[in-house]
Amino acid sequence: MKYSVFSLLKNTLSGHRNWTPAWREPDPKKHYDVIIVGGGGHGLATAYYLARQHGITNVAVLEKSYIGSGNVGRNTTIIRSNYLLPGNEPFYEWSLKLWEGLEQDFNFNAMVSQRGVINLFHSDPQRDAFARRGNSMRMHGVDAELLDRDRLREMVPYLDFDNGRFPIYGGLLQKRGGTVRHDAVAWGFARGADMAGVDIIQNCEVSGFRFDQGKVVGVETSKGFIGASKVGMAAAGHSGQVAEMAGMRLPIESHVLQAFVSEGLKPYINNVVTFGVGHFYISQSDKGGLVFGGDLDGYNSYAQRGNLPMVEHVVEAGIAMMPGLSRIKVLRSWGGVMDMSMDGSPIIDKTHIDGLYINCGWCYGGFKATPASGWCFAHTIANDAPHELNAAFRLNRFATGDMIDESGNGPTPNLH
Amino acid sequence: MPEISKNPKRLSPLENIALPGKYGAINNETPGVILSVCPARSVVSIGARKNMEAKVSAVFKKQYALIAPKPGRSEYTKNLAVHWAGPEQWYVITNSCEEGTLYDKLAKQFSGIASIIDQSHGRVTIKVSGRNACDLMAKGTPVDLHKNAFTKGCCAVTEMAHITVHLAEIADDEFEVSVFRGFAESFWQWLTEMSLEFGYEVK
Amino acid sequence: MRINCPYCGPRPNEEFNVLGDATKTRPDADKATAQDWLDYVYERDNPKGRLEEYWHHASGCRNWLVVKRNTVTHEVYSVVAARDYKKTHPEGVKK
Amino acid sequence: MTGYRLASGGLINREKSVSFSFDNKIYSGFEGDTLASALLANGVSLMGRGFKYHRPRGPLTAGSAEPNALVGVGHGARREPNVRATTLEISTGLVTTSQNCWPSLRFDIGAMNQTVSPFLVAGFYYKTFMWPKSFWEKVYEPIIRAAAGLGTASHEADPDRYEKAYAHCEVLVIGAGPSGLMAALTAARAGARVIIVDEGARPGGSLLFEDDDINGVSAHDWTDGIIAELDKNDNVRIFTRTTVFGRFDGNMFGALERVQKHLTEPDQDRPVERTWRIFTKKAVLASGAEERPLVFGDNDRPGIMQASAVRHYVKRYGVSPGKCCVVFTNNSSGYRTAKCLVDYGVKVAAVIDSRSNPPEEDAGGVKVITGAVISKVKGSKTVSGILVTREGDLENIDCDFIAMSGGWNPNVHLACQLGTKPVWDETIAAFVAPETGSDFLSVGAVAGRFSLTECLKDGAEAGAKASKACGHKPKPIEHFETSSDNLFSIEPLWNIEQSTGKAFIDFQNDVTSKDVPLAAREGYRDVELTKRYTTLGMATDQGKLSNINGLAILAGATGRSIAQVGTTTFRPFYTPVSFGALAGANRGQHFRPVRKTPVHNWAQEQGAVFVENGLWLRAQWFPQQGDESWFTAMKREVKNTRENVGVCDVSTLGKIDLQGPDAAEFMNRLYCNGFKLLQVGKARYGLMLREDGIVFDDGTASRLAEDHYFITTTTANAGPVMTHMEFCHQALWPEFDVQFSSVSDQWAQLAVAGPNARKTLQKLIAEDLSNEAFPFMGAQTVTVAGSIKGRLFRISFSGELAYELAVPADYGDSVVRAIMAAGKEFGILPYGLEALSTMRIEKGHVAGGELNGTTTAYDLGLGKMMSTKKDYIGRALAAREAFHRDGRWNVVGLLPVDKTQKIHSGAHILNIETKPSMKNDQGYVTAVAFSPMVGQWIGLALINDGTNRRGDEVEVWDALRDSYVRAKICDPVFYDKEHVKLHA
Ligand SMILES: Cc1cc2nc3c(=O)[nH]c(=O)nc-3n(C[C@H](O)[C@H](O)[C@H](O)COP(=O)(O)OP(=O)(O)OC[C@H]3O[C@@H](n4cnc5c(N)ncnc54)[C@H](O)[C@@H]3O)c2cc1C
Ligand SMILES: NC(=O)c1ccc[n+]([C@@H]2O[C@H](COP(=O)([O-])OP(=O)(O)OC[C@H]3O[C@@H](n4cnc5c(N)ncnc54)[C@H](O)[C@@H]3O)[C@@H](O)[C@H]2O)c1
Ligand SMILES: Cc1cc2nc3c(=O)[nH]c(=O)nc-3n(C[C@H](O)[C@H](O)[C@H](O)COP(=O)(O)O)c2cc1C
Ligand SMILES: [Zn+2]
Repeated sequence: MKYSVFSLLKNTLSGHRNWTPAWREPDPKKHYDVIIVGGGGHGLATAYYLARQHGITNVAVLEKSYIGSGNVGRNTTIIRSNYLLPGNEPFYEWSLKLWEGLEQDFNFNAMVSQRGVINLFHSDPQRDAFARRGNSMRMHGVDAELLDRDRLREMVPYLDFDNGRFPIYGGLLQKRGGTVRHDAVAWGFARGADMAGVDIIQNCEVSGFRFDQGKVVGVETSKGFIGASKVGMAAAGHSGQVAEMAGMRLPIESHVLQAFVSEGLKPYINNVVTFGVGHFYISQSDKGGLVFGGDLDGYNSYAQRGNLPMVEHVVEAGIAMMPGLSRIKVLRSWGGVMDMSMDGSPIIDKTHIDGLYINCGWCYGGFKATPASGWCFAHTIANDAPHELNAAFRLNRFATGDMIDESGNGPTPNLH
Repeated sequence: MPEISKNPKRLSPLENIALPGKYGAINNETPGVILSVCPARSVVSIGARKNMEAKVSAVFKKQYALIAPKPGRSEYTKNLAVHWAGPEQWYVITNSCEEGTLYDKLAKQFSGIASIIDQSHGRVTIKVSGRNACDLMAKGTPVDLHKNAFTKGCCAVTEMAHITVHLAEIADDEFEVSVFRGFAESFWQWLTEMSLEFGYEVK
Repeated sequence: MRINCPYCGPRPNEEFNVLGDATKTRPDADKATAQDWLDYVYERDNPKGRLEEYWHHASGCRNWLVVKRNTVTHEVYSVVAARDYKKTHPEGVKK
Repeated sequence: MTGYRLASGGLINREKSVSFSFDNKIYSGFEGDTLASALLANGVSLMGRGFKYHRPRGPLTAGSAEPNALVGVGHGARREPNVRATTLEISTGLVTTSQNCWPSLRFDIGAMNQTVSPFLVAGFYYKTFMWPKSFWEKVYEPIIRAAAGLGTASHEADPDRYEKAYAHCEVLVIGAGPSGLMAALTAARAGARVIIVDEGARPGGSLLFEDDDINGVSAHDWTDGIIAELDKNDNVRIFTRTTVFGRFDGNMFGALERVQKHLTEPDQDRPVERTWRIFTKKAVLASGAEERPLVFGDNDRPGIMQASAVRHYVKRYGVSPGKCCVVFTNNSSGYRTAKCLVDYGVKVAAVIDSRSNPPEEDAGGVKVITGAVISKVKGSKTVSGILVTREGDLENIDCDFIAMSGGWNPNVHLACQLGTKPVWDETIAAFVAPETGSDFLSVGAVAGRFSLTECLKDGAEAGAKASKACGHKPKPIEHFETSSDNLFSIEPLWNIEQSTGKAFIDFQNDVTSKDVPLAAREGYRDVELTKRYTTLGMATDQGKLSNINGLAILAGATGRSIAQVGTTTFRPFYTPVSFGALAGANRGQHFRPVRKTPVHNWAQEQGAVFVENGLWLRAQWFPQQGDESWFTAMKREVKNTRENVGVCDVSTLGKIDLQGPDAAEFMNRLYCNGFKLLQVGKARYGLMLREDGIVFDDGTASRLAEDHYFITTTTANAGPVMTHMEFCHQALWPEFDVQFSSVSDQWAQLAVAGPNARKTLQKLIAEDLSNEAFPFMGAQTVTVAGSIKGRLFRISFSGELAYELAVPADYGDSVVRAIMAAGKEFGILPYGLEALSTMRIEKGHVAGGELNGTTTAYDLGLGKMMSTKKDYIGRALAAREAFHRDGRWNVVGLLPVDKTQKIHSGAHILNIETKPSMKNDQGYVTAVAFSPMVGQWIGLALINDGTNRRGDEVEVWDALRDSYVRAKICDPVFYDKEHVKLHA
């Protein structure tokens, strides 16, 4: 059933009794051409593009819990393509382009909202670093503007320009950046993939791989063995665990990142603003809650929750940037487990095993990548070779020294 | 040659900042907290060389009649305070601030068995006392300061207001807090703000 | 989370910084292969469950500690000083 | 206007009347009232508007879970949105306003939404607003945003103070109802250190609105007696107006104390709120239970509230919410309300019990209709009557308020926040707190024990158990007798399908009984998906009131049991906590501490403009009269230093004192270049790599004695280098006999640079400073100004004849003044970071811009420093292929071809006549300066294969600032290429 005002009207007349499931709940088939492990944004997008771009529709997405239970359903929803390095920028820009047409494509309103993303800077060296980044973006034809204090003040007058501990010098603005309704991304891709014939199988945990003569032939799951010609891993946060089943060790640690939402408010902040020195970023959801986050808790964790010191740290940074937040109340905090890679950049690649592919290492920036990640991973699986856009996201880049280290923090995952 | 003076004056970073007086919610009562900046002193850190703990302890015993403090402990003699500062590491403090004399003396006494570093100018110490001294410290440190847990003779390296401090309880409800010199002013601002509700006197 | 520093006693995690896997040993410069170095610097077991990792008591005694901890429940099993850990695990932990 | 103040009763001070305003109208109440109780006493029950449909709403509860009666408080910078009228204590001058309505609460245009409400079902927005595409951001979204949200918040800085503090105890008791009080008392009597916390303004919990006698005394007296005893005990701390908002690892709890939130004009000496971080050995959760609403048509009308809330208003505040009540219940607790109202002389028209055969209950003589439900509520802004359905028969009953009870939801949140799921208890039809080990015990109502006697015993036992585990000897537990111990019985009633009108499950998020089955139909069947699709339980009460009803309806719609459906995840915060409280005093200027150097005051006197560097404030330039900007100041400072002499504060450099027999070997492992052969009395420039072969930090290190080095680091890396050294020593090579400490704050360090530097310093320093006696890279102890022992290093960042003089910090101020005096005749001037930076660029010295965490020693032109004779951190991985690939970038100089043109750092480099693209990108500008010596802008850049391309012209491409400049790649040393001045 196609979603539109008309379908809504029609169903209203019949008391909303005739809506059908947004996606089916099939039993797994015996064999699929491709199995995707992980029903997060990336897994679902991969299945969607496999079907839509490559005509491969005999595909299953296996999710150990409900779809969207991972990071796609718990992030701060920021999308942007303001990257610096050649390995990253074209990829993220492609992702932003896909976002721009996505809802019409998969017929689900994911509330893609290009509200503008502003990165604040607080010193000359920081400005220089942002200028370098902005110029990288412009080289690639991406919008970027360097705002001085006055222009920034016009846009976001309520930042603490003068009295703050770290006076604000200006900001790098990407107008096309913004936010997307997180859950709707999972649901939209699921619906789109389902309509193209993909089986989405929830509560199906992958517990092992089966190989035959160095080639993958299927996966062991909580619903039994399921055969597959090709398997793609997209288990963000648990990539290390899943890869281990294939005997692989990854340049990845699992860390928890917390996010927060405030009570609902009338429109309070229009853009996404990120406060570099304090590690804080904030936007307002369509529902009215201020959605914000900060730094990793810093220790390895598979618990989807964090501790109080980081809560305090994030909130301190928040008030330092926007003093008006002080009397607003924080409603809820939660955590997500992420793959923190050794250079802060992702991996989309083939593995040493025939028919086995991997998509991991998204750190806390993979939400914005969802469409392009699915697009590139689908390409890599379909063609058994990476696309130009993910050519730099190779597993062996650490061996050759081709790290993609945007922050320059080196192999210390909790600093990226 | 221009001479500054034979006895150059040490300038505390809290000079002209920690001004004597009574502040905050005094309400005719005695202040809940009394703050005073310890006058310039000599601070020397001693780090035992490898496998030399016993010898270092022996020197402490022989020269100063005290036991090298165990983790989290301080020892006091009439002229000296010795605080634990890390494994096989101590701060030796004296109120006399004749430049370099403590350092020279210790360097000689511990020669070959410990590394000696003069830290006299690197730290600023504030004394905190009064009936709310504990309450005040508890606004900063996660160390349990209850009588059963932290008493006279205890010390700790910890954090207050994002600043690393060395905290020692020198008498009941009487603390010395040392911070790196550069942080002194910030720390003072925090300390005094946190003292407002108790009423405080700067001496 | 509270880490029972062998020197300072129990302290909350805001006083510490974490570096990660402590079971690895820095390869011997004379014998190590390129792969040994990659293993040491980049690759991680990243266990779900028990993990031994380096914690630095940065706002305390400034000791590096090896904390044995559960990455799912955050339960802390034991804490020893890194220098002592090294004595009992001269070759790291063999897996 | 139906509510009124009862003639007597209530824990309020009738002597003291308090006036306050709501929506610009002045009302009066009594000390002890909440806004809700005072408004009800004034006959006001309309206090808010619903979120989606803007339906009129009044208070549903009398506590912190309130979903409806949220108001704005105060104005200007103190304006606070979404304050619960049910917990807001009134004080004179309190100003409150309603929210989410326009133009007024009574006539709210938004209520038009009700006419289109059939469309506004769960998730409608996911299906619409997609066409035309451009309309989303321009039209639909702004409308949705303006309609959504609740209160309006201020953008101004908060004038009030907030604090944080730590507390420790052996037994933490959360909740001061009967269970909690007994737990605290028992533990305290055993000698344990106890903290008992309650979110209410006074302890007592449910005893504040129940009539029971305990051991022969009234509940109030009993409570007062216990509080008095606890108060006297030095080992006990009682926190009221304090909510435990979260449980964290290591038995650590976060709590919010509302120190002055109940006062309109807070005292500035005290914080308005304080966040406590409580560490405990054992915790006892005695958080009680929240009464569940019933789901029937129009159950959100003002005047319909929890049955227990009615008791609360009557007994605690002496207010009746109306003149005539109907009680609607499916369990025994509704009867308590009927009886209570009768006792206080309020008319009760009927008790409607949905159970067909309820056990005998005392309804105080009120008519009981069993096996019946409310099928219609009359009235919109108030209730005027109901229609009751019993076995198909209808009956009209007039009433102006309704007390409802659908059972009780134990407040299990804190027991579940670490991930354990609550347990379904069929007999009370509720999820109760799970067992989570011996460090955390749940007692009383939260554990599913609903009789008072049980609660008291339960609390006492937990207090005994917890104190015993802490090594104390609890006394035997006393026997309790209470006046009311009828058993709790309930027959669940989840959804009243016979009723007409919207039946709300989640009042604040406007989730109705139709939305949940719809979600299930559309495939959002997992409880978490239902939550997300419908927003059930996502409002400020976090589902305390709504979740179980929602789960039950979901269970029905999906053919599962409630236990199978399970709950959603419990997370902080138990009730919302302000940003201010969580930040405490770390706000504004005090967000992070400031570090000031020993010569800060002197620099300030010179008029220095400071800049943030790490946490330090550093002098950026020293304006003099006639200076228009930093630019003229910088030029003067550079020129003067290059021609005469300048002094610069470099105290912020990290300084580490390293000693011990293995110091040399340790240095050799830390740095990529050799330090073993460095002579005593000499300094050397050193480069540290990370283990991945990338440059980490640079600085000079001097050998003061065979076994003694003095290391300096960059300002930014002082901390990380120290940490790294500690790691290397403790974790990698504990066998090394070295000791080291940071001495960054011990020394004031001053650079004196320029042709007259020697002459200036020689006036102050006793030792011979001639080139022969103290050549370039010398390092020695000196006597300054006759008495101060300092250390002098002949090192130079500026490229001039230069020294760095370190003196004990407390003398820094005197010494810098002495240097200024000594240099006066030679034209000495201070110079700041701008000049320093210009001079380093003129000399091609690499710094922060080039040490960007991705450059190798080769990239920086320092490849030769990497020793091949020893092991050191970073050696192995620096050998990787990519680090040596042809065409890799390296540091070069850049000179605009047109001397008048300026370049910016952050600009990229393109080959001439190539199109801007990532493929064509040749590198970027890392640093620029206007060089007074060269007379034009100069820059350093990382350019692919740059070293081999000297002389080439390139385009410095800066689209961001619309600047495109031709420049020539050149040697990075722009000034004094032979370094003659350095050695002078
Ligand atoms: C708090 C937070 C804030 C963030 N903010 C942003 C942001 O603002 N912008 C941004 O771009 N990114 C952000 N991110 C990062 C982003 O959310 C993630 O990088 C991205 O969602 C990861 O990809 P995914 O959606 O496929 O992951 P997930 O949604 O985590 O999907 C992985 C799925 O794999 C499943 N799975 C795991 N193991 C198995 C198994 N054995 N068998 C079957 N299934 C399995 C999991 O259950 C999960 O559903 C944030 C992350 C967090 C935690
Ligand atoms: N018969 C019935 O219908 C029925 C049902 C349930 C409960 N009850 C009665 O309720 C009483 C239960 O006693 P109890 O002591 O278990 O609970 P209680 O409700 O009396 O007390 C709980 C207290 O905990 C406080 N609290 C809750 N969460 C908190 C938090 N996070 N931080 C700080 N304070 C918090 C509340 O403000 C309250 O004061 C008994 O008298 C019982 O008989 C009766
Ligand atoms: C962008 C965003 C907005 C959210 N808004 C709310 C909200 O208004 N109310 C709420 O209770 N939770 C909100 N949440 C948090 C979710 O309830 C939930 O905590 C989060 O998705 C993580 O899932 P979990 O808590 O079930 O593990 C929001 C989450 C996200 C990612
Ligand atoms: Zn410690």
